Amino acid sequence: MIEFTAILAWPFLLAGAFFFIAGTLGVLRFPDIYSRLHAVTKADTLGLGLTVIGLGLLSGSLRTTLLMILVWLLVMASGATACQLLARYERERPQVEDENGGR
Amino acid sequence: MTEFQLFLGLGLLLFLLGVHGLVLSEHTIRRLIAINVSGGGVFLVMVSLASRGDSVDPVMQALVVTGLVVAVSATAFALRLGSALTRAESSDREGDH
Amino acid sequence: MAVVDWVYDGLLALLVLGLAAGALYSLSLYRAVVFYIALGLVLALVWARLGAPDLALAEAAIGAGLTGVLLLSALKHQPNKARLMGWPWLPGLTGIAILLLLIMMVKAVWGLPQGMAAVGQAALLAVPESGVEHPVTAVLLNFRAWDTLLEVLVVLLALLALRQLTLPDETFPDAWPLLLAWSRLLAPLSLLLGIYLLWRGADAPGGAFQSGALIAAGLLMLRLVGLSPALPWSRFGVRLSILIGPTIFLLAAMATASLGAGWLAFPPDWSKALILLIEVAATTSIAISLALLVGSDSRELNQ
Amino acid sequence: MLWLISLLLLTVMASMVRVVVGPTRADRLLAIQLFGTAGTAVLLMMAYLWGQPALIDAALIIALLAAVITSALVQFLRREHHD
Repeated sequence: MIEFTAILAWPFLLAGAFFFIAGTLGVLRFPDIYSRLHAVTKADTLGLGLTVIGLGLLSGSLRTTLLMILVWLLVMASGATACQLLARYERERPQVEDENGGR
Repeated sequence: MTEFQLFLGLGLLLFLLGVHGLVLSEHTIRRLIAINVSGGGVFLVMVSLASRGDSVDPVMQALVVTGLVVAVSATAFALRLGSALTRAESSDREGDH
Repeated sequence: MAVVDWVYDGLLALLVLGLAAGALYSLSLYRAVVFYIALGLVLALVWARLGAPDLALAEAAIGAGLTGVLLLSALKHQPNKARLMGWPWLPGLTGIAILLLLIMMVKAVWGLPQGMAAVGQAALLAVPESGVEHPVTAVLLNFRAWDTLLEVLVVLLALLALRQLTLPDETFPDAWPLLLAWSRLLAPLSLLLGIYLLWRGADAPGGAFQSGALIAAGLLMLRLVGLSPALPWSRFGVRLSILIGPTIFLLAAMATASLGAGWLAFPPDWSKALILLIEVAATTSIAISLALLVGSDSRELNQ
Repeated sequence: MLWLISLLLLTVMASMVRVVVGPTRADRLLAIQLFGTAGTAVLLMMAYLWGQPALIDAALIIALLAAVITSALVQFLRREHHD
């Protein structure tokens, strides 16, 4: 039984790592800030979720799994909120300082 | 070389990098960042010394925990002092005109 | 050690060095601060790697979180491009001096013997008599309670020193509804997590400092979006909650000195209750003091 | 598992480029958010690998404080444009 869950867990862990890589690639390659926001807050959150599922299967303890799911929920909420906040900040920012070192 | 020596060397390097940055910068916030970076190096040296044995030395860990709190209090005060200084200087300059 | 250990340790070390270099040598101040916050996060991973979860907790809350908010808040009145010192020979010269120092320091520490220092072993052995099960908490609040008392006093001293400065009036723009709703969720959560860490501190990593820092972060959050009123020094409750930690600590010290074995030498039967009392009081003081240290303005401390 | 952690550290390292290049302040802050998420994943894996449940608490704190930092920074940056 334990071996079975362990075998089940690894695809989730690998898929999680894949989404982390995808998120980073998005951050590096996407052309503008809005699509980059998208990459980090969605792909990475999904990657963390898959990692949590994989680790939960491996650990097999209910308390640990629940705590990890709590972490994931928090990251999910935080990612969604941060995405909205940063996007709105970027839209409403006075555009003058773009050229002369307001960064 | 073991992992303990790797992190010990890293701590020393971090401390000296911080000192280097401290000497080279003349801006309050930069200096404070530099001091905090070298502080991180000191903590790293202490913790890698603490992890020499089978388990981690609790005395060193406790010292570093208190060190972190003292560092943030001192940084907060120094930062406020620095910005008060900047404000005083700029109001002096305005007074000259 | 296997190859993978080296890859993993090496990556951590490279990250630390790269982020430190970014924090120290970035031309833009904002970038330097962002690098510094990231350095704090990675240092938390290093503490986890070295087997010190207490430090990982403390670094995440204090090193990365509070110091980050602090540095970001200070960016406002500063010129953004901060130039490095202008003398052309200085970087090279200090570089050489630093290299020499590095060689000397490495020589000094390299030969240190393996194994834990005697103090650490003694502390681990004495844990069952301390009244708590977690060694770091036992050291902080029993064996070396003196250090912790003085440390609580250092925080108080920093706050008193801050009161001597004339602080600016801080006004923030009205927060967006989303931010308001988010901080209504985040602040209670950080209070809850803070209490959880304090409660765990007796037998697992956690404790007064980590907990105080988290609660302070929650208070700061409410403050920044304008949900919480100012915490003026003139109000009795504020002063009381700032002073309660040092006061109870000192009272415990005096009581143990006059009635018991000596300054802060807790009698075994009482030690658990005393440690709990001191921890709760210290957490309150640390939370309010740190929140005021990082985010106060003239309405709070100058009147 | 350690290879997976190394892989995550590598992605973190790659995203440091975004902090350097920018171009906007939001981009650099985004990198912090990414550090927070990846750091959380690394801590969770370490917690499992070495049987240290306290590291899950550390992951929880990092997730919480990354959120606090982002929100605080948005307020600070808006204050600069405000006046």
